[in-house]
Order: sequence, then C-alpha cells, then structure tokens
Amino acid sequence: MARMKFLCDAERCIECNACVTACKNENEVPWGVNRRRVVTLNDGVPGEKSISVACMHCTDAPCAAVCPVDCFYTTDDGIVLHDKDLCIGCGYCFYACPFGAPQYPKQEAFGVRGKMDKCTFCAGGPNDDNSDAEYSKYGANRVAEGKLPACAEMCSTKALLAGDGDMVADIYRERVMRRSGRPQTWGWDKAYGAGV
Amino acid sequence: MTKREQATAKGRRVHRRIMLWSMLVIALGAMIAPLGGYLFVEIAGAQGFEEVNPRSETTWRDVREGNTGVTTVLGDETGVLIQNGGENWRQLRNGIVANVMPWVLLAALVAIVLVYFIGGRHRLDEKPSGAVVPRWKLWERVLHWTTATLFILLAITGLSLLFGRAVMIPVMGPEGFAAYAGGAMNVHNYVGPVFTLCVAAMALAWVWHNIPTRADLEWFKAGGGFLKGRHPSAGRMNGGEKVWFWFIVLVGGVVCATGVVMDFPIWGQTRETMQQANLVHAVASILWIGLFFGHAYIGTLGTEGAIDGMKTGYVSVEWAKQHHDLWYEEVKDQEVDASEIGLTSGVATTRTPPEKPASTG
Amino acid sequence: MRNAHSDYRRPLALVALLAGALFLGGCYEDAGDVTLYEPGEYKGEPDPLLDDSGTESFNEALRERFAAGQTDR
Amino acid sequence: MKLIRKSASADAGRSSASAFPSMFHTAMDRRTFLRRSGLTAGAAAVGAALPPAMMRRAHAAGGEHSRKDGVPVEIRRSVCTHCSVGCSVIAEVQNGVWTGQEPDFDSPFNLGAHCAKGASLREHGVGEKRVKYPMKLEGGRWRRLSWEDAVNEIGDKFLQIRNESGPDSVWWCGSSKSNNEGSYLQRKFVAFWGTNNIDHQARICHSTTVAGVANTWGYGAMTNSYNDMHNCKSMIFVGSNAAEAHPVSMQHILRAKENGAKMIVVDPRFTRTAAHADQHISIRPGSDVPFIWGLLWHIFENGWEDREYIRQRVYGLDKVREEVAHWTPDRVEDVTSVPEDQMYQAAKTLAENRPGTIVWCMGGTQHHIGNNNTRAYCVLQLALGNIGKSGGGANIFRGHDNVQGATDVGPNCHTLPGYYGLSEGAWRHWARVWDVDYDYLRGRFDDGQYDAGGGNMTSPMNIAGIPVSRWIDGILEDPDNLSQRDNTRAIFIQGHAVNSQTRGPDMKEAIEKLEMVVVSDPYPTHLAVMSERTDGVYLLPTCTQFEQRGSVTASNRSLQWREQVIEPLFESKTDAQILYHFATKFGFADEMFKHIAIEGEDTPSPEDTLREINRGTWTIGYTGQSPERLKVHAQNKHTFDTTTLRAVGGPADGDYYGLPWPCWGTPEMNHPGTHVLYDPSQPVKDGGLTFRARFGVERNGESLLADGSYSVDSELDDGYPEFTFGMLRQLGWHTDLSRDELEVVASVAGVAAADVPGNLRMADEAVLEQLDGVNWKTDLSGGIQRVAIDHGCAPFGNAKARCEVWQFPDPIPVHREPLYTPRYDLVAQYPTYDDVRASYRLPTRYGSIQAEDFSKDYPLVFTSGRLVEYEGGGEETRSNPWLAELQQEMFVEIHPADANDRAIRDGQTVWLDGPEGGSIRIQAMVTERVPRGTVWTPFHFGGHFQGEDLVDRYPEGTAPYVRGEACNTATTYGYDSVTQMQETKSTLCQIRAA
Repeated sequence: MARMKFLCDAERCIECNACVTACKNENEVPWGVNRRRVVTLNDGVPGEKSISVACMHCTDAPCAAVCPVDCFYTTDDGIVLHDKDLCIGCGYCFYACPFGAPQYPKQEAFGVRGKMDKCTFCAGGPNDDNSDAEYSKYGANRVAEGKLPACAEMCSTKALLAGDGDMVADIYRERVMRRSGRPQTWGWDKAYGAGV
Repeated sequence: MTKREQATAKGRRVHRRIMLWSMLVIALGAMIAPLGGYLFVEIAGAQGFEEVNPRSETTWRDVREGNTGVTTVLGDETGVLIQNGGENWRQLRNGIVANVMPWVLLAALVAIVLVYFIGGRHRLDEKPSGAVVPRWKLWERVLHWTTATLFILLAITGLSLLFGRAVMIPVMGPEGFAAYAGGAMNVHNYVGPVFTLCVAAMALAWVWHNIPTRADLEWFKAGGGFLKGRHPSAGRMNGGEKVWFWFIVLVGGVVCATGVVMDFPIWGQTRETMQQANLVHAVASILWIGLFFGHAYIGTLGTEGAIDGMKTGYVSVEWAKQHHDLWYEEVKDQEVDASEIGLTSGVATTRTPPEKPASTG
Repeated sequence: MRNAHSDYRRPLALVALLAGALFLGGCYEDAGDVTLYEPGEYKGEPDPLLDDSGTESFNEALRERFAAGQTDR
Repeated sequence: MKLIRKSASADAGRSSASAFPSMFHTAMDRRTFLRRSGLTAGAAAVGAALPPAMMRRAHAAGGEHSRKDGVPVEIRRSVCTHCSVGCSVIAEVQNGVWTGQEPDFDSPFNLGAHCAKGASLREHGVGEKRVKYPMKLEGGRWRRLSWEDAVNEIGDKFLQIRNESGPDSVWWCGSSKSNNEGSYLQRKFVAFWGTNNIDHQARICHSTTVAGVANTWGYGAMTNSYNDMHNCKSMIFVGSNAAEAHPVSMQHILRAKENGAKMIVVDPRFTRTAAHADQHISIRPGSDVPFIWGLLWHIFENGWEDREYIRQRVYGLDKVREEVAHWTPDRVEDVTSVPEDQMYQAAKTLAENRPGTIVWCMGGTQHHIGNNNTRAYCVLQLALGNIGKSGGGANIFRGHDNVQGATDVGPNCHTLPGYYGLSEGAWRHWARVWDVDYDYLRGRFDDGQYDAGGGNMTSPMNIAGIPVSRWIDGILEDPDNLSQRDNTRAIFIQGHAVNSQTRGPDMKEAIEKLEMVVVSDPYPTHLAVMSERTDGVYLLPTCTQFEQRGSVTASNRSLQWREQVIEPLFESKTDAQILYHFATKFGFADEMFKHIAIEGEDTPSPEDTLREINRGTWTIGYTGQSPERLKVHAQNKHTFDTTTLRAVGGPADGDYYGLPWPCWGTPEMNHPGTHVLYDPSQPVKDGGLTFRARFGVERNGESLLADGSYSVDSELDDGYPEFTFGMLRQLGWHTDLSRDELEVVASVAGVAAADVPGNLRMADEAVLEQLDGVNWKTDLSGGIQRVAIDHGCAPFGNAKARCEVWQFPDPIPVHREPLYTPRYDLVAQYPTYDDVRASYRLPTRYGSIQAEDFSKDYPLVFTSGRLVEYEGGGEETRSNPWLAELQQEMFVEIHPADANDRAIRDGQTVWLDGPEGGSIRIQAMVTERVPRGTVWTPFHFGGHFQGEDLVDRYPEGTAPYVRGEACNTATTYGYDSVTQMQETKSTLCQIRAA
C-alpha cells in the first residue's frame, strides 16, 4: 500500500515559487489563499535555504484531532482531506497545524474565516472524483487520474518530491549519497513520525 | 461556652480554614496546572536534536524551534516553517482540558446535589410579612439577566465546540452536528463581545458594593450561615456574593479577554497567543460555569426568597434581615408594602397567598 | 436541616455522583491517547478516492507517474 | 455549497462582451465563455484594490476558465514564453478554452518542470488585463477603433511622414517574444518599408555577447546547452542569477553539482544562485575585466593554462598575457574588492576541475564596456581549453524565450537575418531569397548619404539603424547630429517594454515629442501610460505565442515548434497578421509575401515563413530545421537523451533535440544539428565543428587558421579557410556538386545555367572563375555545405579563436571605469572612451560624462536584476494574478549599514535618486544580500512614474494588478562602444527616506 508523502529537498529548492503558482493554476486558488508557500531561512546570507511547505498529510494529523466537527479524513494512501460541507471555519486546525497549512478565504473580526482550504495532495475531496462540484470546492483531483500533485510534478529542480513514501525516500537517499552529505528530511519526522 | 466547646469550635475553625485554603489551591492549581504541560513538552522537545546540517549549522535547529524565514506569500506567520505550539496546544486541549475539566463541572454539580440533599434548602426563619425593601434597580436587573442569558448561551455553545464532537456527533450525525456547530460558533463569536461589555458594565456598577470588609471575614468565619444555624452579619453583599463578584471580575475577565483575542484574529496576534488564549479560556470558563452552577443554585433553589430580588427588585424585609442585616439597617426606611408597588402576590413564594388570585407567572 | 430525609438522600447522592462520573468519563478518550480520530476513518460524505486508493493497479499507475516525473532522467 | 463568492461587478467584461465585430463570429462559444469571465475579472479588480484581509477570489474555481467535467479535452503542445530555457508545455483545451496545464515529462529540456512563470501559463488563456480591441488616445480618453480604421489612420500618418522626412523617420521595434517567423517578418517588413531603423530586445540583452563572442570564435551564441552542463566539472557564473532568471536550468546545474561539479558564483549580491554555490565572490559592479584578468593572473602564474590547446586553436593570447600581467592580486583587490585568496581559490578550482563552463548574463553584458567583458570571459575559457568540449563552453543564458531566434533571423538594426550584415552583397543575397529585385529594395530606402562614423558617408541601406537602447535619442537629438535626414517622428513598437530601458525622464520627453506612438502588444505597457500625451497613441491588441503556431529558438540554439493553443483572445491579431495588414496598406504585401501563403484572410503561413528562413539563413545553419522536422521532434520528445540531447531510435534517430543550429545544408541532408559548438571530437556530419574562419587567414604574417586541430573524419588535417566554390575547385571536390546544385550556384553568380556544362571537367575556366566567388553563405542550394561536410569539413572553415579583435575600440579587453563610478580615483588610470561623433546614426557620449565626479552626491552603486515571478518589463506577468500576488511591491535592497546611515528601516518608503535627475519612490528592503555601498532593485515594475501611480491612464480594465516604479526611471546614460548596449548594471544613486 502506497503511503503518500511530500519531501522538499532543501539542497535543490531555489525558491522559484513554481509550486505556489502550479497549485494556483491547478486548483484555482483565490488571491490571498496560498495552499503552498516557499520559506527561505537565513535569507540573503550564507546558509540560505529554501523550503516549500504545504499540508504534509501527517500520519497523526493534529488538524484532524482538534477539529470540533471532525471534518477531516485520511485516505488509505495517507492523504489527509477534509469535508468543506462540514467545516465551520473555526480556525482550530490553523492553531494545531505545525506547518501553517490551513488557509481561510478571509480572516475578519468576530472570527469570520470562511471554510478552511488547504492542500489536498491534488486529491480533491469527498465529492465524486473530478466532478464540477469537487473542483469548485477542492480543486483538481489529479490522484484519481493517476497523476501526482501539480506542485511536485512542475518543481523546477525536482526539489519537491511527492508520491509513495518509499519511492520518495529512495530518490532522496540516492541524492544524499551522491552529495555525500547527511539527510535533512525537513518536516518528515514531524509529519510522519520518526522512522516512518 | 465550655472549654471543651471552645476547643471544638476552634478546631472547626482551623479545619474550615484548611478547607478554604485547600479549595483555593485546588482552584488555582486547576488553572495553572494545565499550563505545566508546556513545561513538559518544552523539555521533552528540547532533546534529540543532535543532527545538524554540516553545511549550515543552525538551519534545521532554527526550523524546529520555529524561527522564521522570509516568503513571498503574504499573510500571518507565513515565514514560520514549523510552529511547535500547535501540537502542544492539541495535547493540552484534547488531553488535559478535555479530560480533567469535565470533572470540575461534575464536582460542582455533585457539591450542589450534596448541599441540597444534605443541607437542604435555606429557608426563611420568619414568614414574610409582605413588607419589602428595594434591593435591585431595574437597570441592574436588566443587566443581570442579559448577562445571565448570554452566559448560558455562551456556555452551551462553548461546551458544544469542546465536547460536541465526542458527545453530540454520535447522536446527531456529522452533518447535523456540523450545521449546529456552525451556528453555535457564530453565536459564540458574535455574542462573546456583547457579553464582555455586559460583564464590564456589571463590574463597574457593583464594584463599590463588593469592596471586602471586616464583616465579610466574620461572614466566612461563620461559614456563610450554612454550617451554623444562625446567619452572620452582612452588608448589601455578603462574603459569598463578593467572592462571586470578584471571581467574575478576575476569572471572568480573563475569559472575556482571551475570548476577544481569539475572536478578532485581525490584530496580528500569533497562533501561539491564540493557542494560549484558547487554553486559558477553556479552563477559566469551565471553572466559571462550575461556580455559576453554585450561584444559580443559591440564588434560586438554595435560598428561599433570594430570587425575588432579581425578579422584582424588592426583597422581603425578613429575607433582608436574615441575609443582609447590615444592609437592611441602611434601607429599612425605604420599606414599603408589596401591594403598594404593584407586587400583586408579594415576594416570597412560600408566603400564604393573599386573598386576591395570584397572577404571577 | 438534618431531617428524616437525609438517610435515603445520602445513597442517592452517591449514585448520582457515580452516574455523573461515568457520563463525563465516557465523553472523551483517556488522557494517554489523545488521537481523537482514526486514520482512514471518515464520517462525512462517501469519497470515491477512498475506494480507489486501495487497489493495486491504481497505486501502480501512481508509482509509474512518480518515476516518470520526479526522477532525473 | 460554493466555496467562492463571486463578485457581480464587471468592468472589463462588460466592454469586451458588448460588440464584437462580425468578422470574429467564428468563435462564438469561446466568447460566451469570455463574456462570463468578466465577472471574475471584476472580482479580481475589486480584490486587488482591497486590503489583504478583504481579498476575494481572483479566480473563482469553477469559473468559466476552469476544467469542466465531461467535456472532451484536446491536447496542445507549446513552449513557455517566459525565458530562454524552452520548457515544453502541455495545454488542455476544452471548447476552445484553456482549462488545464500538464507537465511535459518527455521534454529533455525541462522534464516537466517549470518555474513560477511557467507554472502559471494557463492564465494567458484568461488574459483579463489584455488590450481587447484597437484603441487610440484622443483628448486624453481611450477610444475604441476597428482594425480597419486603426490600420488606415496609422498607415496614412506613416506614409505622410515617409513623404516628408523619408522612411527613416519612423522607428520600428520588433520583439524577442515573437516567434522566429514573426520576428523574421518584422525584419523583412522594414526592409520593404525602406529603413534599418528596427531593433529588438537583444540589443539590451546580449548584444555585447553576440559581438564579443562572434568576434572571438565565430558565432555569438551559447556554445553548449543547459543539458550538457550535466557533464561539467566546474561552473562559474558571472552576473548570472540562474535561480531567478532561468530556474529550470538549475535542475541541470544542480544535477551537475550532485555529480561533483564545483560551482562558483560571481555577483555583487549573494543571490539565490549563490546560495547553492561552493564559492560566492562579490565583485564591485563594472569590474568584470579586472576580475577575469585576476583569475588569469593566477592561471598564468601557476601554468594552469592548456598550452597545447592554445597553440592549436587560439590566436593572440600573448597580448592578453601582457594585459594580465598588469592585474596583480593587490591591484585586482583594489579595483574589484576581491581578496587574493578568494581569487586564487577560484582560479585553482577552475584549473583543477576541467572541463568547466562559464555562464554569464546581463550582469556581464549591460556595461558600456560590455563587449570587453564578454571577450574577457571567452579568453578565460580559451586559456583553460574549455571551449568546444562537452561539459565546457560558454553557456550564455539568453533572456526572452525567442531572443536567440529573433537575434538570428529577426529585427536587428545592424544585420539582415542570419547576421548577413548590411553590405550590398548581403542585400543581394536576401533579395534573391525573397525573389525581389535588388534595385526595387534599394529604391525603397532614402536616397541620401549618411555618416556611418568617422565621416565615412554611406547609403542608408548600408548603415546600421537606430538601436532600441537609443530610440529616444533619435527623437531628442539635434537633427544636425543625426546620421539620417530627420528625427524620428513616429514609433511602432511591437512587443517591447520600454521600462526595461534607461533614462526614464528623457524617454518621457521623447514620447511627448513624437507625432504618433503605436503599441502593438497584448498589454498596454508602460509606454502607453508613462507620458502625458493626450492624443496620438494607438494600442493594437496582439496575440501571445499561445494564440498562434510557429517555431522558437531556445538559448541552446534548439528550435521547437509551438502548436496554437487557443484562438486569438478578444480582437487580437498575431504579429505576422498585423504586419500583413500594414504591408497591404503600404502596398508591398504582394512582394513581401510572394512565397508565403496567406491562410484565411490575413495569416501568413508560419510553415512557409520558416521555409523561407531555411532557404536563406546559411550562415548559421538555420537551413535544416524545416517545419516538418521540428514537428517530428515535437511529437517524439521522449526519444531524446536528456544529457546528450540526441535521439536514440525513433523517427528522429540521431538528431539533436530541436536541431540546434547550425543544422547544415538542406532539410533533406538530415544534419542532426550541433549540440556543442566547435567540438572537433565529433564529425561535422554528427554535429562536430571547428572554430570559424571569419577573420581572414593571416594577420601580420601570423596564420589565423587552426594548427593541427581538425574535426574527426576531416579530410583536411589542418586549418582551412571558409568554403567557396573556388576552394572546392582547388580541392577538386567541385565535381561532387549535383547538377541542380550547380545550377543554383550558377544563378547566384549570375551565370546562365546553360553556360555551365554537365561535366565540370569540360567547363570553360572563365565560367568557373565566375562561380568561384559563390560561397557557403550565399549558395542557395546548400551544395557547397553538403560537399564540405561530406569530406568531414566545416563549411565555415577551421581557424583559431582570437583573443585580439583588432576592429574593436579595445582590441584586447581592458578595464574602463563605468561612466558613473563610485571610484572616481580610478578614472585617471582607467578612463572611458572619448565621445563618438556617429555610432548607429547617433553621437554617443563617454568622456564628457565621466568628466564630472558624481560619487560625492550619489555614493551608492545602483544595479538591477530579475525576480523569478516576473519577466522583462513585467506587463504580462504583473497582469497575471497568480504571479502578481507574490510580488506586490517595488523595492530596493539596501545593506543594513547604508540603511542605518540614512535612518531607513526595513519596509520604509524611500526615494532613490539617480544622478541624471530621475527619482523613484519605492520600498526599502534592508538585507545583507547586497554588499555595503551597493543597492539593487528589480527591473520589472512599471505603471508608476516618479512617485505617481499612473493607474488612471490605462485603458479601462487593463491596469496590471501590480504596478510600481520602473527602476530605469533612475538609471543613466552609458552605451557600449560596439553595440550600444545600455549600462544598467553599474550606475550611481542616493537614497533618502520619503
């Protein structure tokens, strides 16, 4: 059984923001909502590193654990999705998420946020696969078409890997060996637990 | 009083003092202890970070510690790669708050039940004569009942958001509960600020009546009249009411403040702030609800004649003498007969009905 | 205050206490396990992806896609 | 439940929907889509105007441009239009609407990858900020026109100017964003109009590279490819920020690095590219020559140069040694600010890790001594023996998607397509290709005699036109100083963002002085709004490359075929269609399109156009890339190896991907293209080459031909000059020519076919001597090339690369301080040139500017560069909400120390003042990315001018989402002595809090 995972190879990420716009393109995410973002650490000084981050589809997802209406669910592939019909926009998943993945169409007084929106691993939501209803609520369902998330597929340097965790790990391991460095699986432990 | 009796009384007083302090420590502990979890997680989280990128010594440690970078994506905290607070918050909320705090509520209910069954109702010593004194002005009553209504609304919606997933989804189903929860959240979010204003108004309105006095000490020494047969002296507010008042001002104030912090996520407050606010809010408001149970019990079922003050604005002279003798001395010149001010059925429920048919209700 | 009723009220109070404890205790999982949801368990509308994601051919297609797109050819 | 709330307001939508002319009724379905899209456009406009917390969806998911369930999907293959890497795009089209974009894993260039711009291409199918119909500015208001009226009004005015002032008084601008066919037609068009006053962005991009590199070893292009960088052992980037300018190239670069290559980045800033490098060297802007000579100093000092390679293939290195000897480490440190140990380490890395490549971009070229810089880079690579090797080379990353192709075959003011120059011979060659009479063409030009420089009076046909960097001077300069009859009175700009050019205030003045301004562009551009004109500006809605088909040349010289993705949006027309309309208006359409079929009403066939390019462009081998071969490549991308770029099996077996030029001979010859230039380890027929023999055979008694170096399988095992019929005859190979080829050669030579006997051995010597002059560049049959290659020889000869370019102002590259230098103390020792009387028809100032010291009042070095989200002038990308959201503010990077000295804090608004009076109001970004004393801005912004937001001057609904000050409002004078490249990368400024 595949278990879907994201991994961003910081040695390769060049902060080109392709993942960000690929996501916007594929899922028609509105202005102001960014399911994915690239964060650069030590910006402008030696040691600068960029990392692309979105929902990591955690094994034991904190968002799911704190959701008051229990609108999250995990596919057998390990993709964490949510049901916007249930979501009440309370913001708890945003509190809980280590990666800042949950996004809201707005953030206004009296806690008005709208339905939460986040990376779906390009796997849509509970509606019929690739139906217009699913597209309008969650964006594309590439996984159902046998494709992987647009962000990773379009990554300019193939820094962002998305797919079966074992295959992702193999590719990454190979690169690390070639670079003769030590692995820096950023976010991996946090999202999937140690040794996964 | 014999020496033996004196010794017994002293023993009881010591005992009560110990009880009182213990309660206070427990109450404070219940509020502070959940935060101890942070300590635990911080310590636990601080270990196991030996692996450091040889090319940039601190990058990954920085990430784990939640240091921020830069990003072209605008928004709150978008530069933070990992915020650890969220998981701490989850553990504390789902663990301690959700598991320990219900016991506090339960304890309050049990205490009330015990008081009711063991102590019984607190009855008036004398039959009401029909003479009443004004206790609460109209605006005071409006304020009280508005606040009370909002409080109940907030308590129900708040508790629904915390416990509804476990308690109500199995009953209502996810769709039904989500529909309710959406409404509940909005009610909570919009009512909260109004409630906060009410609380503030009450605090300002009644603060002068609630300055602690020596009489309150005596009142507490006497156990508020519950333990002894006779009532200790009290002014307009007795010691218990003052405790309730200051609880609302302090703990309730915290509840309101933390609520506002979460309700207006537009001032740039970080997730960490909101997480902490959420925990404090939950703990404090559950304590408040617990104490509220007591307040409601004492004000209605527990004390005969007490509800009349908030219902009509007047209390019977007998009740005033019994519970607030010092205050009665101040207002006894305003004594009137119930019928003169249009109270058709007098004020005390247990009073023998007058000749005219009752039209209350 | 201490009247004749007190001798049956005490056991009643005890029963109420126990019942309340049981009721509230059942509200939440025990403190050690804070995972409130089970991975894979879903309570909303039926999601077709859930059914597909188990099949081997589906996963094979995804693996092929991964090899095509994300490796350095 | 809908996630999105759609705003019901519609500005652009209403106007675009109202009344499409009947000529467009074929696209009814699509238009219905578009009309509805007005809703989202309106929402987006509202969104952009509101503070972030209030923002709504710019694009409603489930909107009219979204994927639809159950509607059939058509796949179209195109190529990204945002940089020169040439990333393939798979577009999914439903009902004529571009609803999906997929990665193309088969493409050997990008393997499915994109940068932010490429990943957001689908927005081109929405184009809500586009110019939607022809418009003109009249009394300060934009008024809608029909195409017919627009062409007539503009045409009449141009004809009037032509009558009064001659054809040179209209200045034309072509585009590096046109496809090969469009840009070729742009050049051809002005030839028929009768002027050389046309140019395009390559002038301000890599003109100094083309001049410098072509004059060093023959061709002015990237020698290897992005893919070939997998083979590098070392890489040095000078003035190139690949991570932001060519992000997908980083895929190949980082692969090389993972394979062990060492990476050095030389840039004043610690760029995103530098963050991935093994060594970052921060040089003072404008000190490239001392830096390179400093490296060579260590290389020569330690004997690391490749002596055998130099002996065989390099001319004139000894003179370089003399110059290098001057650049001792302490002198280098003084001028470049790089300490000796860093220089030594870099030199050592390059010497020990060969083959290594050098990459340079605008940081190296945009200087008034840009040609010196580029030649210095070449010399470094020659000394290390890195050129002509896989893994080595000079990988010069070009900018726009088709800047290479437009340079090769497009609108240049100093050459005809294929770098044929402007000599009579070149004109006669193209007249033959176009099948028009040379005298007819000559008659189209002004009949005066102009000063081509140094009092050398020349016919207007043979003198370079006004370049894109200087068009404003064609308007502003005193006509007595101009090398043409009159000032420029009108301009026609097709696909160019003027905010990428320096001297904003002068430009504004120039625009206001013009009689007519025509902007043919998908967007209104900064040009339409920056002046205070109230009349005489025309906007012609022009298609992007996704609304047409054609070929595009990537930076590595590969050609790729683009399919048409969508029908032209709104009333847009393609470059070629617009030119066709004007050609018709001016009365030369029949001559100009003699061999190019017109499809439908007004579409010149791209295939025919490419075939015409194939028929004429022999110099650089644009002859083998027929549309048919390119389409085969487009369909079989997966058969190409991603490192060698060579097809393994399949219909394109043995070809290099995209047939990188030179692809010799005719398409039928099936030359595979040339992946690595000047690589003698391959036979010429498989893409091998030698250095081109372009500069004669000897100089001062020394041979310029290669010495003992020749390509594999060559029958001539030493250097040889370029091939002519006469040379074939000397070698006895002329008899290999087929009869058909011979007849073409004869016709080129002006000899009747009947005079050439079937058996050449029987031919009359006098006749053959007449044929001798026909060479590999003018032989329209390709026979001479074919025969040379059959014998293993490169048609252009086999010579040495030269380090000394004796025709240039500085034969050996030397350092000259920038015109606006922060180190005025160095001016005495490294002064600039004297002012020039006439260069490209214009007087050019050097010494008279440097005579004044500006460094006291303007102490900060001001340089500029790219952001990954935007491209060029940015009009297109800033109108794309997916990109615009990511960069909403024009800013200046300033070092904390400089900021503190001026009491400026991060995020504060500041004024940046240039020494020529331009000032821009922007946000300060305080960062250590820039060194102390240097500030940097991106150059993509426009729509503000000196503190004023020009949003009200845009036609309704066309203002880009993000506007900001153009950095070039504050940049200054300074032009390369050979090519007129503008000096943007090193000027001065002062910054103060606003």
